[in-house]
Amino acid sequence: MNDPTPSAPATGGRMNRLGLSLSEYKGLKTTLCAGCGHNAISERMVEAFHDLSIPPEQVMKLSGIGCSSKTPAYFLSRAHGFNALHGRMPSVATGALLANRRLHAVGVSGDGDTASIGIGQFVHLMRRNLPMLYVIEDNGVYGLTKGQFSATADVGSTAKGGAVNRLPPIDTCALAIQLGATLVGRSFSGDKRQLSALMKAALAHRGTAMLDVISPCVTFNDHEGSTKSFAYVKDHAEALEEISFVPAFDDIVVEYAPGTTLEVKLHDGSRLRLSKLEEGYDPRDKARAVARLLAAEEKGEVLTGLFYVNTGAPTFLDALGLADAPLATQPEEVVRPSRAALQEIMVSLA
Amino acid sequence: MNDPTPSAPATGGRMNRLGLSLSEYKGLKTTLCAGCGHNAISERMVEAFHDLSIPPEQVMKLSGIGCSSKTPAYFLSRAHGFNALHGRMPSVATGALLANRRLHAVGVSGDGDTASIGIGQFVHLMRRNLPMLYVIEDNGVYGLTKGQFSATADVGSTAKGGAVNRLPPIDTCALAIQLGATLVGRSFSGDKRQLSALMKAALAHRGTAMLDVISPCVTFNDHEGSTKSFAYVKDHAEALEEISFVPAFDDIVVEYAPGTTLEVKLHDGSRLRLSKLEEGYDPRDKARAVARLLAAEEKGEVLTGLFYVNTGAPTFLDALGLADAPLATQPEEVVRPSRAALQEIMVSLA
Amino acid sequence: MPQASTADGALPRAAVVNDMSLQIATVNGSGSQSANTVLLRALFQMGVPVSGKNLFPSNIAGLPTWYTIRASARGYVARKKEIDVLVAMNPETAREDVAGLPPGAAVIHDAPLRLDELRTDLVFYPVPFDALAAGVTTDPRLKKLLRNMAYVGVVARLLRLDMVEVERAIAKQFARKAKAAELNLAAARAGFEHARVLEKKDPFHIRRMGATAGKIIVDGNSACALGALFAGVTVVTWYPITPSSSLVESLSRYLEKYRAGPDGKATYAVVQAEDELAAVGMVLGAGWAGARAMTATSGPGISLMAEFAGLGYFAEIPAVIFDVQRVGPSTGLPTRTSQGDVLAAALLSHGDTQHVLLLPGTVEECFTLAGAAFDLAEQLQTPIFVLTDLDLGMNSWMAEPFLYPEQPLQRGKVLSKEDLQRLGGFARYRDVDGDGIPYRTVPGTDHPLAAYFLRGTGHDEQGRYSERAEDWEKNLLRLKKKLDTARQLVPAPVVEENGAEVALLAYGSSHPAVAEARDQLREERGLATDYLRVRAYPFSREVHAFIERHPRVYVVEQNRDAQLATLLRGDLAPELVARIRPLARITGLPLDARTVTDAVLAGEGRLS
Amino acid sequence: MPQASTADGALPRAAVVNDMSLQIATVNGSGSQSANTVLLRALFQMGVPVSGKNLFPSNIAGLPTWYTIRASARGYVARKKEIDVLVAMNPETAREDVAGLPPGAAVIHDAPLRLDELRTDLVFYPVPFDALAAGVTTDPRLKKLLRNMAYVGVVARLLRLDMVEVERAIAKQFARKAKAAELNLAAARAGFEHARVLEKKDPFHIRRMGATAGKIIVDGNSACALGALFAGVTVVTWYPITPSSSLVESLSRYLEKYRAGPDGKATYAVVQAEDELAAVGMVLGAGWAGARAMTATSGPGISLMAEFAGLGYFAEIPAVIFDVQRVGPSTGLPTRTSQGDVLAAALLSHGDTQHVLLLPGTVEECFTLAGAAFDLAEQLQTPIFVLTDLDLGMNSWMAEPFLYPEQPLQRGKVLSKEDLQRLGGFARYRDVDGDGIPYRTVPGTDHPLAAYFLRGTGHDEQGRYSERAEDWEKNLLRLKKKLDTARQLVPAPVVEENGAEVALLAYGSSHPAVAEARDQLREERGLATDYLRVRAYPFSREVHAFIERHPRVYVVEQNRDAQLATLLRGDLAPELVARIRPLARITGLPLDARTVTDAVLAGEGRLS
Ligand SMILES: Cc1ncc(C[n+]2csc(CCOP(=O)(O)OP(=O)(O)O)c2C)c(N)n1
Ligand SMILES: Cc1ncc(C[n+]2csc(CCOP(=O)(O)OP(=O)(O)O)c2C)c(N)n1
Ligand code: SF4
Ligand code: SF4
Ligand SMILES: [Mg+2]
Ligand SMILES: [Mg+2]
Repeated sequence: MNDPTPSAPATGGRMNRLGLSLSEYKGLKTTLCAGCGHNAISERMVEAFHDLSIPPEQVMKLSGIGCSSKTPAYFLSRAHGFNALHGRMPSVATGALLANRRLHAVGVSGDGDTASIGIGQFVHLMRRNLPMLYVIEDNGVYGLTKGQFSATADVGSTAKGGAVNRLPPIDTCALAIQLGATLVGRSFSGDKRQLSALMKAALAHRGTAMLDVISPCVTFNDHEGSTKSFAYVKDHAEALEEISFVPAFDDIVVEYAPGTTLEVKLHDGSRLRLSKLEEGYDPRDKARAVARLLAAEEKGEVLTGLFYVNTGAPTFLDALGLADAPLATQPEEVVRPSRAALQEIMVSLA
Repeated sequence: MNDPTPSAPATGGRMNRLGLSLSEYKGLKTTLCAGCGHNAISERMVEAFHDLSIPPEQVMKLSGIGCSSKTPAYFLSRAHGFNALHGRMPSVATGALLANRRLHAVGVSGDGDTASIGIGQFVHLMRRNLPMLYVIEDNGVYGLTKGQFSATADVGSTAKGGAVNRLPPIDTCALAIQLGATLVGRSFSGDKRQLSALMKAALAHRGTAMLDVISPCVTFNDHEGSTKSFAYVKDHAEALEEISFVPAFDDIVVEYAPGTTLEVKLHDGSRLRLSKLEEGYDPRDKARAVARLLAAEEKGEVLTGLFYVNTGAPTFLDALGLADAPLATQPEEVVRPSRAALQEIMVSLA
Repeated sequence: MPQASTADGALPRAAVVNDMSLQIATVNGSGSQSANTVLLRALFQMGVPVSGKNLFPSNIAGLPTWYTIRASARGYVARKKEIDVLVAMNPETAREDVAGLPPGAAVIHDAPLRLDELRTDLVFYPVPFDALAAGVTTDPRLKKLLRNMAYVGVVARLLRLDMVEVERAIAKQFARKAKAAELNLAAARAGFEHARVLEKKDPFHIRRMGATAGKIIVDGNSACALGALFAGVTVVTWYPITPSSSLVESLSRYLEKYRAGPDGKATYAVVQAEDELAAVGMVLGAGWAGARAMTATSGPGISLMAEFAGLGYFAEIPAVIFDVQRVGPSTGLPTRTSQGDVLAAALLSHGDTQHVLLLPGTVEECFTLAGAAFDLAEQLQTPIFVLTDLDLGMNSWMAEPFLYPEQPLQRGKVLSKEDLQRLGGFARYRDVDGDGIPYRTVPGTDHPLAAYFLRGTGHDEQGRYSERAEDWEKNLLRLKKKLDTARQLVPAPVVEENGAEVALLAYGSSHPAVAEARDQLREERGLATDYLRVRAYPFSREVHAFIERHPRVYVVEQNRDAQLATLLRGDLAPELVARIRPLARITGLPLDARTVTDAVLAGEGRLS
Repeated sequence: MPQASTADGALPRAAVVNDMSLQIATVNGSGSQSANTVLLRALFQMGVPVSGKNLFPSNIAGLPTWYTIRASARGYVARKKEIDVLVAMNPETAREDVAGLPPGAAVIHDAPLRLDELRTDLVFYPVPFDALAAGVTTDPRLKKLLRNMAYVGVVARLLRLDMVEVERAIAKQFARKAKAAELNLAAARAGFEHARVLEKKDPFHIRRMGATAGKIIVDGNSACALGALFAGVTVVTWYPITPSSSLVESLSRYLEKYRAGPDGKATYAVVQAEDELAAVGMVLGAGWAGARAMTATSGPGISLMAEFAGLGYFAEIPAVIFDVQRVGPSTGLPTRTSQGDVLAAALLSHGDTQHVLLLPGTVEECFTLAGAAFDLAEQLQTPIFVLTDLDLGMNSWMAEPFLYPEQPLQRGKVLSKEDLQRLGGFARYRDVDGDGIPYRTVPGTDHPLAAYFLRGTGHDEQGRYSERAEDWEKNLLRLKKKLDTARQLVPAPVVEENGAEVALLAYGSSHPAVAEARDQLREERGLATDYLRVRAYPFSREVHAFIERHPRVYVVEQNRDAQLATLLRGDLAPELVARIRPLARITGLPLDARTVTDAVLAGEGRLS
């Protein structure tokens, strides 16, 4: 910011262009389960902001309620945070950006927070193309309330208690593209490289950037239904039948090339088929992006990559014709009309 | 119902198979503006129920809040009605059908009621494939609160007060298809033939049938923006500047062949390009249906017809494994477990 | 008094001068609004105190609507229970309208309605409105419309209005539409001319007086909008709902006109949200981020804001929420007035939540209290609810011109980068000053210690997550202290006291009826009363003190459940509770003085 | 009393027998739940009255958690303020846990924590838990888990529990998992054996007694679920939220087991809605259509239900809403207990809305009042709120086995096809019987006059849309009368009265603490008290009468704002208001007797 000379981004280096080390982008210690996908996403968040040399004080972190929504406490302690209500982060983010358009806003939500209770505010946020990064930490369950299905759970998946989900999942990416979000992608919490790249692209984008990040809940999730899974946990559950025990897992890390498909074995023994968009994919065609997503769903694959981007659309703040300076700090002389103005109005009412 | 012999539907005839005349399907006198598209839809509703010989006592009418949501009072007086809260009809309909799965349910909503405040419940209703007919009487504005934009208003359209809409419209049909509704179509309030056909198909369908019916608000709507329209009203407004005056209009009636496009001139002088699906269109392909809708939108056309139908999907009530008899009337012997059951439970807790 | 230039100069002996209630019965959508405004303005221009109330249905066109103009030399602006002059234009209600009139009332009616056959104790003036309009235009649509301005002319002659003032009012009404002005003028004149044939048989007369000089006419919603405008509001969110919509619509127009920045860009944002949950969520996001933010709604919207209201209270976020009350429960009567959201707003949300309410009683106070709301929100760091209602908000009221606010904006305890430098950090929820109000920072403050993490969960003084019993209790008691601090900051009550034993206590739009009732009680029954008008909750000490001085305090309000009285019972010293006499009524019609007078007399055992 | 077969038979002179509070401090996710249940059950099987309370954090794993078991020969089941025996397994809180103990307490702790260095006035028992677990398994994960069952063995020996009962409890706990039972048994035995080396130096002993014979142990959420099950609930909707989730989860299991229809299909529906607005909307839709429908939630959900609650009240739809209260405002402390939603629920929604509340105070009443709620909802045609809380709902309580309901389901005033035939129609909102309760029909009733149009807007007796002032007022006053009728239908208060001057008034989970406090007051200070436990709002006449008989009534509740006291102040004759002494506290911990005792003594000016 203070240094106009272009320099290579400080990826991996100790200090970024602002002279800040990675640790100055960290947050509090996580209180999530060991191995929870959400933790990996927080780490990528720390790196992305650091590497892009965004001053942490110029960032607003927002979230709803859920394990995922706790994570803004675990990155960028030097940024203001707003842990809002369940499903209602989009409106709060909208208000915050109206107040101060100069700040970066990053919203973190869960699949329950977004696709169940929050789908209404999500739809309208996407439609407005509000300039912010919106991340869904998507595990198909309500982690914090102990494992009920969310609206992104796959048909046929089985909850820890044994219930089977019979409703089709909502594809938040297809939805976002259709509704007007201008950068839409999906990744996997364990895919450092892809997730970092998407996050940085999203932070650089002007408009709503929506990333759906598959992020397994190691404690309650089961991606493929009772037949194929629970392999590992089952053995132990048989032995112990202790529902209050939460085993600690290591993070899953994956790496796979564009255009390929990778089967990931999750902690519970279930499998996830990740399929990465090919190198030459053109993300500017809305209809094609939606079609690809629908097709992947039919094949039972989770398509990842940057599906859609449109850099030309006006953001909500542009459409409103807002002043360049933040509304929050407009001085009294500007926001309180003059004596003459009141006089004029009074005459019109006389 | 009492007559098992198949007979030709009583379209146009005085009496239907139940021996009921059309007037026995009527409702109260409308209190909507003369020429309002919603009135025409109510008329089609009367005909459809009559022609299909559905006993009015076996119907539940539900709605939200808005001019459109008042219309259940204007058809089928002999059916129970539930005029719910703004945007919340889907949940009420869900509960009502859980209580009595034997009844027909028809929900009437507006574009504000559905796409603005109600989009959350709409999304989840579609996803559940609840067996009911859901009609959006879609005029792009909030009629009852005097003409603000709804979330289906076209970009660039101008409100009576002069404000311009800058947000993209939500295509409720594309959304419904993507989310899991199993019969989805669009029509125009003035297209008697098409609308009647769609309604009857919808009433015969088992699953969520969602019809988006373009239904111009003659008092507040302006479909194409300030440049092309307000021709008629403008002159008079110039002369009178009387915002409390609501002129009475006649109903618009259109007829056009499948595969053709028709330009309709609305009361305010604006034009609507209706494009009807061709005769051979196969409505069983989800991805294609969505693609066609996106393409039409790009061309600025309002595609009409039956976009998607899937007769094989289980309804929500099937998925729940509900008893065939209505839950509401299950007898006490069935719903209150035995003394022995309580005894067994108490022993398990001892 | 200026020379009266009415149609006839002399007054009959039994004349009732400048004291009447004129009701125009039409259907909505028939375009009578301009006509009614012209009548109101003509009276106003003649120096006669007026008020105008629109009683309209909850649909767009074709249902009964009544517009009532009260002219009162004594300045009474409450609804008058009796109608003195009826203009009956609506065939559907005409018979019932006529049936409800007191003997001696006058009825101007569309001739084909043949109302004169109904009663013998009224004065009827049949008028062929179609013919009158036909004389002005041939366009059928215009004809329908101009019938309205024709009745203005008829009324003008019958009540002895100065036609010059009617014409001025028409000119003002159609200022930028020459053609419209012309047609309407012609219609009014046609009515005025036609009325020559009518023989005046009723006693109601208007005479010029000088009681409106320098005054304005305005509705409470516009007044609130102006209050917000001059309080420097920057973020406005809303979801349309009657009767609050016009508050934001009016504000939008003023903002467009008066708040373009130096670069021509907007120094404000007005956002139509997808619903009320989003509207208030945006306000809290904006308030947290440092903007002066507001939303406006009515009952159903208040219910939908419950969860966010609790967050705003608990996380201590400035916000201003206007509730233009209509009749509830539920969707209720969307186009009728009430004071039914007092309890809901004061206690909005689950858990131990309490809110600050401001209760303007006049359009002037709509302006000043709307402004005060923004100061209080930032000073107290909490949502402030401004409760008006349909009567105050949408009807037309006379007022003194609003005074320019002399006090600079009070932005409360906000720490800057420099403050943080000096202090070496801060604790977001610490009671540094002993008033329960902590210090805050806003996002974007360029200091590494500026940030805090706002949450609706339990927290310690630093704002860190905490489930500790002591942290919870301490924080909640501080919040209570803060509301106690509010008692001193909110607008004090307005007291009119003269040592009477009987007192009236009221708020909001009940004020005009109570003021008039006090005159009735004194003049008709010799019963002197003292009066306190509450303007805020939590109650200032003055409210308590007033009740201590009065053995019987009638609490007048427009709801069923005596909602403000309930708050009083909860707040008063127990031994004072028995002094409270709830006087709560709800019909959806604005309160009238006679109802109050009768109820007080009944309470005093003096109803004859 | 049966022969005590404890590890050592004889009791030391200063022994404290069957009167202690045992706390196990761990982190959540470490798998201690079974171990704690086994301890609780072993005591229960020994005939000693017990209660178990879990104090857990609002996350899934890794944060401090405390489980407290109280054993009390006198049957006290409230939280005890002091901990007598601590099992310290959590390094993060161990020092603070130890610091909070009263002198003389015993501490069993993981040896490496070296807690014995901290204080000299406590008894420490260091135990090498890792080594004990290692003796049972080599799997590292299992090792971690079995440390828990090892402390059970240690506690058993130190407190002189009968190891046979511990083994029976383990067998019951792992009834269908032979391998798990075996491993756990081994771990418990390892602990029991190891404890031989510990020299007993504390006074706390358990001895067999006979006070639990025939009793059950159950949590309030399960009890509510059973109440609903036996009330014939058919439609259950919910949105997960702590601490209410387990109510519906438990109900689902019971429904699956006991409510398959003759064809094997479900005679019920359980639907996880997308949020609480939808959950309550579904309940109203189902109630309107004739089903017995319910939802369960906690504070934030209650706020979100506000708009629908008003519709339910005004359009008169049966519904049952369970509010398992947690600490608010806002998200607050999701895993802590409170009684903070009383006002919010009683007044939920804008406008003049009032609701019926049921307030069970024991798990037996969770069962009976849950059942009563469904009857009342249909009898009164209105939403009924059943308020419990986290303490009552999620903790373990002893109870007499629930009694089978003898009264048939009360379905209220529903007209059948035949009724309509006979009556020739009906008016949906007419007060036929003078009790304010009208007659209704349900959709699908096969009669041309059965239908009516339900709406949240103003309506006349026929349910037709009406904006008329008289219709509105009449209907609203009838609704008020209906709530007055409710006073006689709701469960009467439970009164224990003996002519004392000082009275206590409480409700819900405050009951055990108040019962114990009354003993303390009488035994320690000779202060006899009378006691009324409120079980419903609106208040029955008995509540008023009781207050009339007592000059000083302490109203005990677990919130900040004295919420029930506020409702009382609003409802009582004004001259009785001064008798109400609010005694409201909120920390998130279940209320303990000492707090009540001290507060009453302070109020009586007798605090030494
Ligand atoms: C209004 C409301 N209802 C319910 C809850 C309880 N609740 C807390 S988190 C949560 C679900 C979280 O799921 P998700 O967003 O997927 O996050 P995850 O924990 O899986 O990361 C729920 C239902 C709440 N806090 N507020
Ligand atoms: C919670 C709530 N907010 C706002 C309103 C006010 N309101 C009534 S109808 C309506 C919009 C109706 O628009 P739409 O659904 O498109 O119906 P239309 O009148 O256009 O047929 C609004 C905002 C309300 N009744 N309830
Ligand atoms: S419960 Fe699941 S989502 Fe929550 S922290 Fe644990 S692993 Fe993550
Ligand atoms: S305002 Fe518009 S939508 Fe409402 S009744 Fe009139 S024409 Fe129809
Ligand atoms: Mg999740
Ligand atoms: Mg509309």
